Amino acid sequence: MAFDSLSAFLMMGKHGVYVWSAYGFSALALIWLVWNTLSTRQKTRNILRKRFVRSQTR
Amino acid sequence: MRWVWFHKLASPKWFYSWSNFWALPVFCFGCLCLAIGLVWGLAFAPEDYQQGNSFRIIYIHVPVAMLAQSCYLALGVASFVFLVWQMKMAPIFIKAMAPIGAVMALIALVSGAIWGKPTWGTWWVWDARLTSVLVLFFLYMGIIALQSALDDLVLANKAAAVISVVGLINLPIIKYSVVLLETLHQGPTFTLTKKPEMPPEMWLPLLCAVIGLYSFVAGLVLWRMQSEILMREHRSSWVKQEVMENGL
Amino acid sequence: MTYFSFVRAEFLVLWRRKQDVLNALLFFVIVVVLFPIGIDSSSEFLTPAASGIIWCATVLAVLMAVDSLFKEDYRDGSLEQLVVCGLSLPLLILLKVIAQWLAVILPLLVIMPLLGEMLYLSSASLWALMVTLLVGSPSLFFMGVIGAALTVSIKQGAILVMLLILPFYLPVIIFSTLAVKAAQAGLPYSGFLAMLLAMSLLSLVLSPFMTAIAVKASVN
Amino acid sequence: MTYFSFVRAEFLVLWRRKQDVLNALLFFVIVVVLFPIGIDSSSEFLTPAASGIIWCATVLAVLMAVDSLFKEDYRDGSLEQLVVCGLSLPLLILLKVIAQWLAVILPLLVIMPLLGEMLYLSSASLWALMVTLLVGSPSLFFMGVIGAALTVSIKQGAILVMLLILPFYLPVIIFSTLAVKAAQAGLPYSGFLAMLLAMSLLSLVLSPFMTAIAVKASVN
Amino acid sequence: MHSFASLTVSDLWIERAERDLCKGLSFSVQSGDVVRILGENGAGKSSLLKVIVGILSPLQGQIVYSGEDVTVDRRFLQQDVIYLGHSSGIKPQLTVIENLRWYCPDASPSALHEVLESLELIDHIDVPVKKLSAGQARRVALSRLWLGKKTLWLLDEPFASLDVRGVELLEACIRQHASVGGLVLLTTHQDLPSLSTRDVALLS
Amino acid sequence: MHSFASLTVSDLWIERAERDLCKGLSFSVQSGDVVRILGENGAGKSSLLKVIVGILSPLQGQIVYSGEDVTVDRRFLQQDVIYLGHSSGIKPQLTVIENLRWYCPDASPSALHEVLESLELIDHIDVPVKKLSAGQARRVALSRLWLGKKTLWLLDEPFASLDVRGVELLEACIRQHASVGGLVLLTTHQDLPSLSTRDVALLS
Ligand code: HEM
Ligand SMILES: Nc1ncnc2c1ncn2[C@@H]1O[C@H](COP(=O)(O)OP(=O)(O)OP(=O)(O)O)[C@@H](O)[C@H]1O
Ligand SMILES: Nc1ncnc2c1ncn2[C@@H]1O[C@H](COP(=O)(O)OP(=O)(O)OP(=O)(O)O)[C@@H](O)[C@H]1O
Ligand SMILES: [Mg+2]
Ligand SMILES: [Mg+2]
Repeated sequence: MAFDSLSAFLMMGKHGVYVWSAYGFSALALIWLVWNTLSTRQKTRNILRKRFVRSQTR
Repeated sequence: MRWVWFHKLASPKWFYSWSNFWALPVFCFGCLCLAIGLVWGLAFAPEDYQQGNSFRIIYIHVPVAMLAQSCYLALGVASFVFLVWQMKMAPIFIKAMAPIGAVMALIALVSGAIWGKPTWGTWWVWDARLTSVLVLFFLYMGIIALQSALDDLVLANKAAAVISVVGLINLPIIKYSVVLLETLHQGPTFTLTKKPEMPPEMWLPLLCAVIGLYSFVAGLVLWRMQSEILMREHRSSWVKQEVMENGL
Repeated sequence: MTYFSFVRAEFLVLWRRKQDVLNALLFFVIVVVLFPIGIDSSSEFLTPAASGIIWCATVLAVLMAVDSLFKEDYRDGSLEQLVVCGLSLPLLILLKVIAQWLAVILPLLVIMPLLGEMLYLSSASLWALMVTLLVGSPSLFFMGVIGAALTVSIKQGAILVMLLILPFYLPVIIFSTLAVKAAQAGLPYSGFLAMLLAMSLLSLVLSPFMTAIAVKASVN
Repeated sequence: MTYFSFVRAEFLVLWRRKQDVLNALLFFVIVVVLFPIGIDSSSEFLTPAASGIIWCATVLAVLMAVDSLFKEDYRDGSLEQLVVCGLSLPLLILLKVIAQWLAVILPLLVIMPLLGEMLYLSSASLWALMVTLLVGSPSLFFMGVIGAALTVSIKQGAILVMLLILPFYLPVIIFSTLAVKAAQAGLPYSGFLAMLLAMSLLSLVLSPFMTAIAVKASVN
Repeated sequence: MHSFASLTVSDLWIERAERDLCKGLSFSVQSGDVVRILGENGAGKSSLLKVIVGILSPLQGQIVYSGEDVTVDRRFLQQDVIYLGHSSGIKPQLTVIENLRWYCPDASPSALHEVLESLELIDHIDVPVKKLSAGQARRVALSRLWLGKKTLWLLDEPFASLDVRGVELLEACIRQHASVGGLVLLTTHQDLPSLSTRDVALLS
Repeated sequence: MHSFASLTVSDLWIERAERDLCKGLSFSVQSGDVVRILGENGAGKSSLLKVIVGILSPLQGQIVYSGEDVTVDRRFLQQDVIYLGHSSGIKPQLTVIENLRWYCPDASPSALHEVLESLELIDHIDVPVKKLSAGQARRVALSRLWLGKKTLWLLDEPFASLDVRGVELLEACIRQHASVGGLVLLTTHQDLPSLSTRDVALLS
């Protein structure tokens, strides 16, 4: 462990803002990417399912 | 036959079931590796004697910057394959890859800019590396914009492939040309020929994060390609079976 | 249709629109003039910036010209006809681009000395600038048509073309302004010229084929 | 057709083309980036030139947007329909321009801080720049549409519009850059803003009528 | 039911590309009339319709609509007209239903659906018009006729690119409009004997 | 006199906007045939012509022209074809005569004049096409048929916006072409009983 305490870890010397904002942004972007991927996956399936059901009932 | 796997890859159905098996493990392995690398780098790696703790941004910055470039390379190669051999999977790959690459370039830009403030004293400088990543981001956005502007599938496939191949040829030229502008950014850490100059407890977590992010992106690409395959092959019976019978 | 009648029709259309050629020139001049007015008109600012300003304006003018290259042909259906006429599409495209290049760049070179004077450019660097324009601008056209062909079926495509193509123009701009800067400092600049020439030739060879693929995909 | 359904259709078309709005933004950014790369990337050059560069890029983006405002409507015949629908043509034009202004300028204001940072602009002058954009850009649009309406029936009109309209834009550019320079020097700049506002209001009042005349003359 | 309307054109001269068209044409039509304008290619049929609706100005002559002289200011006429030119005035990026809502904001959803049903466009209701075939796009433009409540219809070759069924539908619609007091001026090169109550011939 | 030519289309499927068109269409035509493609609006007539000439690619099927399989590479066919789509492929800035010279550089001036004379365009020979009426512009596009020496004609609604005289002229021209060994595929919604030797029906 390079830090003595949790608060020191959060402060990162005097660079806490920079480090955590960089990581925060990166995390948000990566999470968005994952969410977007999974939701398109789900959406495609739903669209296709609806389409198949419709073509069956006709 | 040595080329059987290649021909199999070209078959959407085979690819779908193959990726169905691999996507989740690859993605999970990527998440795990990335998490280990980041926690290790953030909490355990020693402080840099020059930059202090701000250097810890490296553990996200470098993997992401590497991915931004690798994604484009993959995109360009796939486009070339498509234009020459008309391989059906290639445009699906391009469609899946472009947004990921764009996000990677964006994170590289943002994390780099944030890192620049404490080390260089400014968010942005017009330096070779930075500028070429910015251009890379524009290239990605161009491909995405083109694909979304063209609602004709055949045209969109060809168009994205053409523009990424041209980009592939041009990327080295762009890189070379911006190098002629002055530079602030440091050189590569990992090279094949030399040992890294950093101590191992600094670069090991970095390596871990890099491998993790590659794997993470691979998983995502497989998933994205799956959605695209389903949409494009919707008239074939296996898609119908897949969608109607398998839950997720 | 033969290659010859195609070229004749191209030049006829250009001739019918000679006003447009003049307009492109004036547009170029106005963009160049925008800078002294909008930013700073002292020679300390203008002399070093001149070649960059002129190249930026050229790039914009080329993009505007290139964007409309296939648009009209697409709309009136003559692009379809080019695809199905049985002649080699890449060759037709090459001819078309060359005609357009002549119509846009030659007049621009003619008024360059004037602009150079207005931007306080020394005659040595003016020469360098003109040579870079002559050698570098073909690559602008050849790269630009790829984008133009890709977006021909999109109504409001001008901006998309610029978005797609401008990143590719950066090296050309950089090499050219470096060449002019070298000339200004009295250094040799043939290396940069060689780079520009190489890019022009490369794009001349590759672009017609890429563009043909794009055109074929666009008419449907 | 009613005013309401007209506005709804306008926004629908804009929404269908939301990608275009993003593209316009990216185009703007790329044009701005052209300058540091093509001319000089040192802060001694960029800081004083920033406001001029951004205004020049804005002017180009506005001209591109304005040029295509009536083009498509002309081509598919819906401009004819606007003329003969019995509603007030100037009012329809006003609504159309406002919709377009919202779609182009608002996103631009949002990314302005980023660009300011990249061009090493101080935060005081960044604010001044944004205010001049907000106050001055309506006049760009209102003057631009007159030109766009005049040239709507000409195929390759983009360049002609620019040519017609750019001279009228010069005062706007000059006042804006003066305002930003004053802000950079810590001087008051509300006088310039008042001028910009006056120009915007004047053009808002006059332009729809002029444009209506031009549109009527163009459809035939 | 429309209130009584009439259109009188007297001594009309139109100049187009330095040629005189119409050359003193005069005619008068009123509620219930379906008038076919006849003439060769280039005789000036489209130009005549454009002059009546106010897109072009005549060189000379007078146009009176329902007792009001609209030669100079065409607004009174424009409030009561549907004009369909060679180009259809449909936005290709918008879907079929969006285009209709644009032109006929007051029409109820059920009315819209009914019309699209009868025009066989109901399957394409959410397709952008640029992805329709020529005849389908024409049908979208024509659907205004079923929905709008205007008296005077000026139709320039409305039957172009319609199939047999489409022509039948449109004929029926035009006849129905005339029977409730509407007034239709149209140009066509097709031979539709039972359609028009009156012809106006343009010589060239 | 054209040498013997034949066109065979077998098991053709076309995909357009996620809908299947043609659905396994097969037909075969040869020199001397005038074939009318019938179908409702949106049946896929224009798409079929575009596939044959190579503007679109089929989903599945085979196209053979004069014994050569052109499904993948349409060049052999393209050297021998005149295709006229919904839009006419005429440059509006160029004058009538310039447009003709563009398409038919080998035609002698006297041949050009003769054709323009018979199409009643001779007065407009130096007028830019954008200043012509719809039917006149159509005639300019069609004049290629009189001048070109190609065997296979693919015509998409060639009679649109032509007046009675124009229709007659074009009909005669098509019949003449077939009689010297030409091969004509056309779509039309008009009822021209004596024109075609054979019909191909597209179901939708
Ligand atoms: C927006 C700003 C920045 C961008 C776009 C950027 C971009 C890049 C790129 C493209 C790489 C190469 C990755 C690879 O392929 O190996 C990289 C690596 C690196 N960057 Fe940045 N960078 C930025 C700012 C910074 C700053 C401010 C620092 C710290 C002072 C920094 C430190 C590093 C380091 C140490 C590497 C690793 C070198 C290597 O292993 O290749 N970067 N960056
Ligand atoms: N550009 C396009 N993009 C996508 N789909 C299209 C396009 N053009 C037509 N379609 C679709 O293809 C189908 C067939 O169109 P096509 O133009 O071939 O019909 P057509 O038989 O020529 O009809 P018409 O008689 O109206 O000309 C239509 O249902 C339409 O929805
Ligand atoms: N935009 C234009 N500018 C100048 N002249 C035109 C224009 N359009 C048509 N003309 C001229 O006006 C004359 C009449 O054209 P108009 O379009 O009214 O004919 P039309 O009767 O509708 O013919 P068609 O049956 O071919 O549609 C033509 O001879 C043509 O030369
Ligand atoms: Mg007409
Ligand atoms: Mg059709």
